[in-house]
Amino acid sequence: MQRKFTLGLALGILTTMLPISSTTYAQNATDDIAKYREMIADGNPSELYEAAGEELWKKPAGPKNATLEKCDLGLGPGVVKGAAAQLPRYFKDTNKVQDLESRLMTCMQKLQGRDPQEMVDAPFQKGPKKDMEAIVAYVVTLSKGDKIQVSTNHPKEKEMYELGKRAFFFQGGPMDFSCASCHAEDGKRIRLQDLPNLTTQKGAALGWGYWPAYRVSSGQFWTMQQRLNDCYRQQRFPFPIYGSDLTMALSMYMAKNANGGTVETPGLKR
Amino acid sequence: MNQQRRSLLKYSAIFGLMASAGLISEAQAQEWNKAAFEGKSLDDVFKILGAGSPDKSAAVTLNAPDIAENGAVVPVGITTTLKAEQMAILVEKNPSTLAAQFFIPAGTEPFVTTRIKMGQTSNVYGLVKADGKWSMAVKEIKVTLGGCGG
Amino acid sequence: MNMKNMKSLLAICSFALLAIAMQESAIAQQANDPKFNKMIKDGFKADGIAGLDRIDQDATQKFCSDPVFASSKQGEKMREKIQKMNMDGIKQPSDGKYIGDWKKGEAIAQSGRGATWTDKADTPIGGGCYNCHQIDQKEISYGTIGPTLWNYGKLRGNSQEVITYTWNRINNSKAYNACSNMPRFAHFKLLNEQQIQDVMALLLDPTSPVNQ
Amino acid sequence: MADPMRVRAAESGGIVDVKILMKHDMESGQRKDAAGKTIPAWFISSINVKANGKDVLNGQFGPAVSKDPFLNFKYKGAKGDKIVVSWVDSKGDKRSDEATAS
Repeated sequence: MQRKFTLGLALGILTTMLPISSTTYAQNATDDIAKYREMIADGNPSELYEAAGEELWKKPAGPKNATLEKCDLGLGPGVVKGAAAQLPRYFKDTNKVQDLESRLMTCMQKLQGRDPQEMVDAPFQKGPKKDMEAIVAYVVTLSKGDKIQVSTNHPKEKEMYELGKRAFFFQGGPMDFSCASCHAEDGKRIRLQDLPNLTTQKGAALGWGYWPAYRVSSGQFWTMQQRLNDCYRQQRFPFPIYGSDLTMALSMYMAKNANGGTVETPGLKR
Repeated sequence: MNQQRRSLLKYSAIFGLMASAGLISEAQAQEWNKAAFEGKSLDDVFKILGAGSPDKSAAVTLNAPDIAENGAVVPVGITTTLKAEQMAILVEKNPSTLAAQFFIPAGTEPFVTTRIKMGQTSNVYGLVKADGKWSMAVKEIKVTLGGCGG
Repeated sequence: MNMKNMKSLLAICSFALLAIAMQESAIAQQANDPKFNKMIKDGFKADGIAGLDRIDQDATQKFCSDPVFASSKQGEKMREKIQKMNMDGIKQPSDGKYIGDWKKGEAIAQSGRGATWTDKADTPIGGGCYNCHQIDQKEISYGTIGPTLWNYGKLRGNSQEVITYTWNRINNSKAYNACSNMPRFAHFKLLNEQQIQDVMALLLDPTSPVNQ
Repeated sequence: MADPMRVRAAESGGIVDVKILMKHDMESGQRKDAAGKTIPAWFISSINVKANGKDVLNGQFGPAVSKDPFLNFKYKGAKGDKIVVSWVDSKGDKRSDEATAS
């Protein structure tokens, strides 16, 4: 036993002695990827969703045949500009901490008479979720450039933050992964993709600040709920329920950590 | 395959209709080059475009990254100092070699950028036809695996 | 450890046993929080092969979900216990063979697929090694969560010690580091014995491109 | 009906820079569905851009152009030019949108 430990230690030291050539390789690849990202930055297809979302926002729909124009996203009924930069937050009428998508479900229910369960159950990119995604693109674009400013003053907000922090480190599944497996250290990569350290302000701003985003690899606009969903899929967890408190808590944790950063949504991601 | 052919046929018919309705120009409707887009090799496409074996030319620039983070979206642009009338983007290792082609009327700059899909690392060719003569630029673009799904 | 650290350590120790006792209770595995448990339980639904049993944590996962405690002085005993438990579960190869086919090993190292709710029970599970490690230098798309494995065998040689250590580490990394980020490939049957032999070959076979 | 495009045209020094985003799946014909059946190709095949009624670009796409195609080109023009972008796809669906050069 003791011998194994010593050996392990010795190997650990050896492995830290990176061959110089390999670091150069990595640096070049990273620079080239940066160039690639720069080249595709102009012309973000999110704009196509944003345009569709604006139409849906102003179009009467649902059993009550009403628009979403009076939706209160936290800054008062009908105020969209800047609203996404301050979410998630506590809402008195629902007595809950809500992220953008959860709040939009509330508005669709109250104003339009739509059943939120249909939204929860719908697969991403289809049916009612397709509408949700476009509306999200529209709403977040109206916070582009704003400072992320999320409060934990309300006890429920504070509680959500603490629950989210704990959830962030919660390991499970056949690969023992948690969010922290990939997102709790600076300067790490998975394949060629940089992994923001979401436990720090800088890292959280890079993560939270750039989602929702158009995802190049799937050719789809992904909301934050879908981003979290796919993280859990890759963590080999069961399926996180759309709009669940778990997802509110994680969002609260990331968003609060990101405070002071800039809203860069909709982003353009691999 | 059959279904694909049928839809292509149907599409040609509709194209004709659009042309007669003035929605697109007559020239364009006649020119959609089915044979070129079905070409499976560089030589096939060169032949169908009537490009022979184009010379590499410093007058043609291919704007593209060395590495694409994802093969689904690879930005590719062609610019030239020549008086281009036609431009084409070819990907050597794609199932069909020709990705896109453009017709440049007088008054339009010899510059076009679009985004293409690449199945794997490959040479990409930017072809320019000017004064009836074809020339080209070549660049290898590496397509990498990414993310945790690898 | 240098002298200065040693001195301050002695100073801390000499303060009072009471302080240590208090610290013990202050830094302990986080309390069982019914609110948190309910949130996790209500947060997921089973989908395909990804059942709700996946959020029933075993001792290792529970311990490592509290990184502050897991890496603390107070957590040391538990850490060792967990490492021993994982070490005891490792089986040496049934046919005595440690080194398989590096070409197959490379394919396993490349694939990060399998075991998600969009996979089927018979979807082959990849090792996902390149997600976190540099291995063959020719593959430029590699992660940096784990150390580079380029020239792994060339640098370390082929002694039985190296072979056994590498076998154990792939089978169950938590035997050496209770909260290693690396999955327990044998423990959770992510890779079978033959696949692990193939990955071993990628790292240790002198003819593997990794050792050129 | 096909979804609208985003067309941007900005004039500077007598050159109009046109950027177009089209909403289209651009199905390659190479992908398989969950049941293992090949999803047939379906893509924008031709695009025409007119400025004040005159052709400024004609393009032909194969299925290898990316989903939600992006196109950028420049022509000699002026502020206020009326730009009309039209595409037709391999199933005969079509779409036309307008923009004014700014």
